[in-house]
Amino acid sequence: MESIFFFVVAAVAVISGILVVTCKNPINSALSLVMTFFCLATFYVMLDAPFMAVTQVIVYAGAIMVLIVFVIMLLNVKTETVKRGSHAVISGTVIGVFVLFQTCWFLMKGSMTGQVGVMDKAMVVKSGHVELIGKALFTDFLLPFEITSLLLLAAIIGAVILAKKKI
Amino acid sequence: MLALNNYLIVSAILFAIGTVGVLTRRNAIVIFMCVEMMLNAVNLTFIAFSKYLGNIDGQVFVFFVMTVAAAEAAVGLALMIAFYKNRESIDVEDVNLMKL
Amino acid sequence: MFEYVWLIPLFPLIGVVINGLFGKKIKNEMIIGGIASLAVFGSFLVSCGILVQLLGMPGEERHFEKTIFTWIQSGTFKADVGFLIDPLSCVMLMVVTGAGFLIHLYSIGYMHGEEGFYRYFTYLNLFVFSMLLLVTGNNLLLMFVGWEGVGLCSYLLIGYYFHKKSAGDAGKKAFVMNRVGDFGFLLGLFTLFWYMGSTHNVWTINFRELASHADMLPVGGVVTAITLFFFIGATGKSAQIPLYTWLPDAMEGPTPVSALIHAATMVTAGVYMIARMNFIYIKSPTTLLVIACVGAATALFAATIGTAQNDIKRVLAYSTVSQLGYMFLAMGVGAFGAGVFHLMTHAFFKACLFLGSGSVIHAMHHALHHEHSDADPQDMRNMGGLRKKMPITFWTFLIATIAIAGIPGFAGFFSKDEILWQAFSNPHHGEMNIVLWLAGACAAGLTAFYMFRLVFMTFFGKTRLSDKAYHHLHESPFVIVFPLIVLAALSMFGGYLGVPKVLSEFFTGGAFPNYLEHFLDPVFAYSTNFMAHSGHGEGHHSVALEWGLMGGSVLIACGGIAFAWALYIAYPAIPGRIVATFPVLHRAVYNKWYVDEIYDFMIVNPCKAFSNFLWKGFDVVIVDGVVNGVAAVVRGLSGLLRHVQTGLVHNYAFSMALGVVVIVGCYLFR
Amino acid sequence: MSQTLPLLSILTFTPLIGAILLLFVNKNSHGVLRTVAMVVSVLTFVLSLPLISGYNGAGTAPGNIGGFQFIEKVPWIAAGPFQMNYQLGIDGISLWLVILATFIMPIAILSTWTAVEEKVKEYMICLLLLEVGMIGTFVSLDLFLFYIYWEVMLIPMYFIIGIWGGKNKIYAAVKFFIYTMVGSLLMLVALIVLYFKAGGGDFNILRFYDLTLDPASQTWLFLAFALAFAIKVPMFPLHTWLPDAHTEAPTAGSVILAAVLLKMGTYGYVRFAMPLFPDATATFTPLIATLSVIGIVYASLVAMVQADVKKLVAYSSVAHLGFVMLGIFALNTQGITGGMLQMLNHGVSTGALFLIVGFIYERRHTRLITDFGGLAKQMPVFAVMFMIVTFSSIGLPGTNGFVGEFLVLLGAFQSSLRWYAIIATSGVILSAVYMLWMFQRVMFGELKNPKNQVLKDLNAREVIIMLPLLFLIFFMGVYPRPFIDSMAPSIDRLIKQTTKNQVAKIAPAAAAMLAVPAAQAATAAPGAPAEAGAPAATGAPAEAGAAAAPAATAATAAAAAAPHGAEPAPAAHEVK
Repeated sequence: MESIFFFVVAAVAVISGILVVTCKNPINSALSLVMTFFCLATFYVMLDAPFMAVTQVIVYAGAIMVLIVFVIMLLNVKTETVKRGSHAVISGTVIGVFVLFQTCWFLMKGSMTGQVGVMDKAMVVKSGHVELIGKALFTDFLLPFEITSLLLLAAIIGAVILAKKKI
Repeated sequence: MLALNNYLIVSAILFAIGTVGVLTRRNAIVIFMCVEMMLNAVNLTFIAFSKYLGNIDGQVFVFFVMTVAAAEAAVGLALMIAFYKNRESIDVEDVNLMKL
Repeated sequence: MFEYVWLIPLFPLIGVVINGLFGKKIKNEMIIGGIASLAVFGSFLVSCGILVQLLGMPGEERHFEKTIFTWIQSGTFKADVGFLIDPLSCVMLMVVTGAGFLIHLYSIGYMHGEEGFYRYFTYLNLFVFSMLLLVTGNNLLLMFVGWEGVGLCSYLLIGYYFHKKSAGDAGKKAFVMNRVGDFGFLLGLFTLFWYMGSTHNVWTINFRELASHADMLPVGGVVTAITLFFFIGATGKSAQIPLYTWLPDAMEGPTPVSALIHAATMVTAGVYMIARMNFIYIKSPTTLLVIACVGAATALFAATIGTAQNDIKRVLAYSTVSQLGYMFLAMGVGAFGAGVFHLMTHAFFKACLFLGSGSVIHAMHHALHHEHSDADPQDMRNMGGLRKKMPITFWTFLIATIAIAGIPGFAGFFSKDEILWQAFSNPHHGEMNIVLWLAGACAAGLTAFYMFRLVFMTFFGKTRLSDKAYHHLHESPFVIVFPLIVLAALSMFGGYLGVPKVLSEFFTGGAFPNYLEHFLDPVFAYSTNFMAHSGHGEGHHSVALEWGLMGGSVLIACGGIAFAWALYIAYPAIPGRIVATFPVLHRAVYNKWYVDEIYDFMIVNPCKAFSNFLWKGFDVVIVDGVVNGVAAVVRGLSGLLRHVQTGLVHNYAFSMALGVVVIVGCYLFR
Repeated sequence: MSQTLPLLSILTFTPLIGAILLLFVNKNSHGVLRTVAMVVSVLTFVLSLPLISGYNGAGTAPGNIGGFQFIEKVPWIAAGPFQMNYQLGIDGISLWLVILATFIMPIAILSTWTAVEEKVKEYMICLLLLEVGMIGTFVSLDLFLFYIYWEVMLIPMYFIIGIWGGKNKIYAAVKFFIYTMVGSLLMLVALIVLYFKAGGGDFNILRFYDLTLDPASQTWLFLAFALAFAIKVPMFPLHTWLPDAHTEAPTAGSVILAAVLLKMGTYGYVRFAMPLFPDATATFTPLIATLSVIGIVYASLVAMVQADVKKLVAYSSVAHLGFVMLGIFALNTQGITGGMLQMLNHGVSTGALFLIVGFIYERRHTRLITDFGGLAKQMPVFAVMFMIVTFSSIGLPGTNGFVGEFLVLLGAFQSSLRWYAIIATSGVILSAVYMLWMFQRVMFGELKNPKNQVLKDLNAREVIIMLPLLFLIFFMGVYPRPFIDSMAPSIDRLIKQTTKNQVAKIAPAAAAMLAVPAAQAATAAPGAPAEAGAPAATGAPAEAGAAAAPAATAATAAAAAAPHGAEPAPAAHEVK
C-alpha cells in the first residue's frame, strides 16, 4: 500500500518537474515547482523527517517561491516567444539523459552498507525530530551554523546593493 | 519499508530534469527555478540516506543547503532585477558583455 | 755596440710618438720632417756601428741575440721580443735604414705644402719601425708582427690621399691581399711549431734554435707543406703571381711611399723571409721548384705588362714585380746569396728610379698647375724632352736605368747576371733550368726595352708639353735631388760588392772577391753544405759556358735598348702602327691581361653575392623564419583556443555540465 | 685567502645599494642621478681592484678550495632535502671577467650622459642592477645561486632594450628574453637532475666536479647546459637575436651586452658544461667546433654585406666568439688561454666599437653606412680612435685582438681540431675585409653629405671614455703576461678536470694531451676523443635505470624547486 502511495507522489513530482521545464509561462512553471516541493515534503515525512518536511514547505514553497513569483510579477515577464535553437535543446536533453543514466548506473553497481548510525524510527518518535536536529546542529555543526549566518548576512547586503543601485 | 533506491531514482530523475531545464531554457528565472529543483533533488538524497544510515547529519546538511538556496535566491533575483533594469530583458542570450 | 741593438727600432718609434701626438701642433714642416729623418738616421748610425763590429768578428760567430722581454708565454709556447743580428739582418738593416733615411729627406721636399704633413711622417716612421722589427726579430712571431705592421703602414700610406676613392680602394686591396698572404704565413707557422713540437719535442719558434735542429726536418712531406704555406705569405707580401695586383694599384700613394715601401723595403720582406729560413726551404726541392717557376713566370709576365703602360709609376711598379720575380727565381734555385745581392742592388736603383719619377711628376705638376690644365702629370704621353730642363734628374735616372737594364759595369748587371747564371747552372731541377734561364733572359730583354722606352718618352724627343708649361719646368730643389745623386752613385758602384768569381779572376786575377757572398756565407752555411751532401754539388760547368751566357745576356739587353731607341727615337710612327696591327694584343697587355677583372669576376663578386645570399636567404629567411615561425604557431594556437570563450552564459553552463558528465564517465568506466 | 672582509659580497651588492640610493633621488634632477650612478660604478671598480692584488696565481693560499679564492660560504636555504648555500669564490678565469664587468660599467654610464634623456632614473637603476647580476654570475660557486644571478641579469637588460631602445625595440627585447629564457629553463631542469644524481646535499660545484656520471646521462645534461650557453654565446644557428638586440639597444646597453653578457655563455661552458661532463665534452667537441667555425665564416660573410654599422659590429662579435669557442674546445693550454684572452679582448674592442657607433649615432641619428663618408677630414681625433679600434678588432699584432686570436688558432691547430683551425684562420682575412670596407665607406672618400660637414669632433667626455679602452688595447697587445700567468693554474686545473676520464680510458702509453707529449701523442690526440666516446660506458644497466629515474624526479623536483628558489623564473611552461 505504501509503495503505491510512493509511486503516485513520485509520478506527480516528476510530472510537475517536467512542467516546470516545458511550459511557456513562468508563472505556470513556478506553480508546478511549488507542486514539486510539496511532493518532496511528503517524501520527507515518509522518511521519518517531519521537521524537515515542514521546513521544506516553509522555506522553499513559502519564502523562495513567493520571492520568485514576486520577481516575475515585478518584471512582468512575458511568455517566452523564441524557443532556444533546436541544436541547444537537443544537446541539453542529451546531457540530462547522460546524467540520469550515469546516476542509475551508479545505483545499480553501488550497494548500501546497511545501518551505521544509532538513529532509527523509534528514537525519532520517542524524543521528537526537532530535538534530535537541534542537538546535532548546536553540538557537532556549531561552526557551520555560525558561518551560514554570515552567508545570509552577505546575501542580504548583496541583494540590497544589487537591486538598489542603477547599474 | 521502501528500498532506498526508489528515493534515489526519483531524485536522480528530478536532478536530470533540472539539468535539462538549466541548459535549454532562455528565461533566467526559469533557469533559476530549475537550479532550485536540482538542489531539492539533492536534499531528497540526503534525507533518504540519513534515514537509511540512521545518522542525523544528513538532515542537518539539508538545513545548510536550504540556507544556501535562500541566500542564492536573494542574490540571484537581485541580479536579475539589476540586469533587467540594465537590459530590459532577462533573456540569457543578452548576457553577452564578455562576447568577443 | 751590439747591446744597443734595441735602439734601432726605438728611434723610429720615438719619431712616431712625437709626430703622432704633437705633429698637429708643431705645424712647421721642417721640424716634423727633421724629427722623422733624424730618427731614421739614428737607426742608420747604430746599424753602421753594428755592421762594423760584426765585420770585426771572425766569420763563424757573426751572430748576436738579445732578448728584451717575454711577450707571450702560454704552456709550451713561448714568444719573446728579442733581436737577432747576423750578416743577413745587417744587410737588410743597411738597406732599410739607408734607403729609408734618403727617402725621408726626399719626402720633406716632395710633400711640401701637403695638409696632412705630420700624418705622413708618422706613418712613414711607423713603417720603418715595423720593417726594422721584421728584419731584426729573432723569432717567427716577432717577424710576423713586423710583417703585419708593414702591411698596416702600406694601407695607411697608400690611402694617404683618403679623399680620393681610388686611394681608399687601393689601400684596402693592398691590406686584404697582404692578409691573404698572412693567412698562409700563419698556417706555416702553426704547422712548423706543431710538427717540431709534437714529433721532436722542440717547442720553439726562435730562428737560431730552429736552425740548430734543422737536420731533424725530413726532406719533402711536412716540410713541403710548411714551406708552401710560408711561400703563400711571401707571394702576398712581395707581390708574386697570384697576389701581385695590389702593387700597381698601390701607386695611388705619394711617390716616396712607392719608393720606400713598394720598391726598396716592404716588398723584399718575402725574399728576406725565405733567406732567413733557408735551412727549411732547402729541405723541400718541390717548393724550391715552385718558387723558381713562380719567380720566373712573374718576371716574364710583369715585364710584358710593363711594356704597354703609359703611367710612369705603373711602369716602375711592374718592373718592381718583375725584378722581385728574379729574386724569387734566385731563391728557387738555391742561390740565396745572389737573391739577397739582387735585393740590395734593386733597392738602390729602383728607389732612385721611383724618386726620379717623383721629381719629374713634381715638376710636371707645378708646370701644369701654372697652366691650369688638368692633364695627368704622371702620364708619359704628355712629357718628352725634359732632359734639358731637369739635367740632374735626367742623369741620375739614366744611370739607374742602365743599372736595371743590366749593362756591364753597373750594379744591375752583376746581380742579375749572377742570378741568370745560377738559374742555368743549378743542379736542382734537371732540365727545367734551361726554361728558367730562357724566361729570365727574355724578361731581361723586355726590362731593358720598357725602361729605355720610359727614358726616351720622358727625357728625349720633342716635348709634348705646351710652350708655357715647358717654360715653367725647372729642376727640383736640392733636398729632392741629393738623395737621387746618392742612390745613383750606389747603383753604379753597389755592384762591385758582389763581383762574380769568373769576372774577378779575368780582370783582377782574383784580387776582388765576392764580398757579399762571403759575408752572407755563415747564414746560408747549412743549406750550402746540405746541397753539397745531397749529391747535387756545385754545377761544374765550364768557365767558357759562363762567359757565353754572360755575353748572351748583355747582347739581349743591348738589343732591347736598340729596339726601344728605334721605336721611340728614330721612327716614332712605328709604335702607332704596331698598335694598329695587333689591337687585341695591345689592348690585352695595356689592361694588365685583365687580371684584376678576372679576380673580381672569380672571387670578389661571387663572394659578395654569396654573402648576400647567406644574409638575406639563410639568416633572415631560415633562422629568423624558424624563430618567428614558432612565435606565429603559438599565436595561431592561442587564436583557436580563444574561440571557445564565446561569452554566452549558457555555453559556459553547457561546458560545465559536459565536464561533469565526462569526469563521471571516466570515473565510471576506468 | 679567507680574509675577514667578504670582498666578493661587497662587490656584488655595492651597485644594489647604489640602485636603492637612486630611488631617493628626485626623478628629474638628471645631473644628480647620473653622478650618483657614476660614483657607485667607479666605487665598484675600485673595490674590485684588491681582487687582482689579492689573487695570487698559484692559488696555494690557505682557505681556498679547488683553486678558488676569496671563498665565502653562508647557509642560505635549507628546505627539506635541499641545502642551498650562498657560496662565492673566484679563480683565474672568473677574476678577469669580474674586472671586465666592473671596468666597463663606469664607461657605459659615462657614455649615456647625453644619450638618454627621458626616464633617466629607471635607466640608471637598470644599469646598476645589471651589474649586480653580472658580477654575481661570475663569482657564485653554488649552482643554484649561479642560476638565480643568471636570471636576475636578464630582466634589467630586457628593460634597457625594451624601454630605451630604437624603432622595433619590443620585438628585439622580447626575442632576446624568450631566447635566453628557453635556454635557461632547460638548464634549470638539467641542474636539478644533476643535483639528484649527486644524491641531494648542497649545490656546490666542486662537489659536482668529482662526480662521475654515466655517458648517457652526461650526454643529455651536457646538451641541456650547452644549449643554454650556446644561445648566450651566441653560437651559429641561435645567433639571430644578437643583431636585433644590438641595433635596438641604446649605446650603453649594447656596450654592456657585447662586453660582458656574451661572455656568460663562454664562461658557462668553461665553468659548468665542460668540467662537469668530461666524456660528453669529448664526444661533442667536433659538433661544437663545426658550429663555431661555421659561425666565424658565416658571421664574417654576413657582416660584409650589412648596411647598418651596428648590425655589422654585432655579426663581428658572433665571429669573434666563434674563435673563443674554438679555442675553448681545443682543450689544451694555448687554446683555452687564447679563448679566455679573446673574451677579454672582445669585451674591450667591441665595447669600444659600440661606443664609437654610439658617438656617430648621437650626432647623426642614423646608423646606415651610406649616410656617412669622408668623416676622417671632419673628425680627425675620432678617425684615429676608430682606426685603432678597427685594427684591434681585426686582430693586428701589437693590439690585443692578435694575441687572443693567435693563441686560439695555435691551440686549435695542435689539438684534434686541425682542419677547423685552418678554416678558422681564413676568418682572419674575412674580418679584415668587412671591417676595412666599413671603415673606408664611413671614414674615407669625399665629404659630400652636407649633414656630415657640420659634425663636431669628439668632446672631452667622449675622449675620456675612449682613453682607458685604447690604453688597454695596446697594453694587452704588447704585454699580456699578467693576464696569462694568473689564468694559467686555473686553466691547467680545467684541462685536468675536463680530460680526466679520457686518461682513465686510453691506455696509459698515450698520455693525455696535457702531459708533456710522448712520442706520438699528437697522432693519438685525434684518436683520443673518438675512443673516449666509443668505449661503452662503464655504467652497468643499473645506470640505465638511474637514467630513467631522473626523468621522473626532474618533473617533481622542478615543481618543488620552483617555489623554494623564489627566483623570478616564471613557471616552467614551455613556450614552444
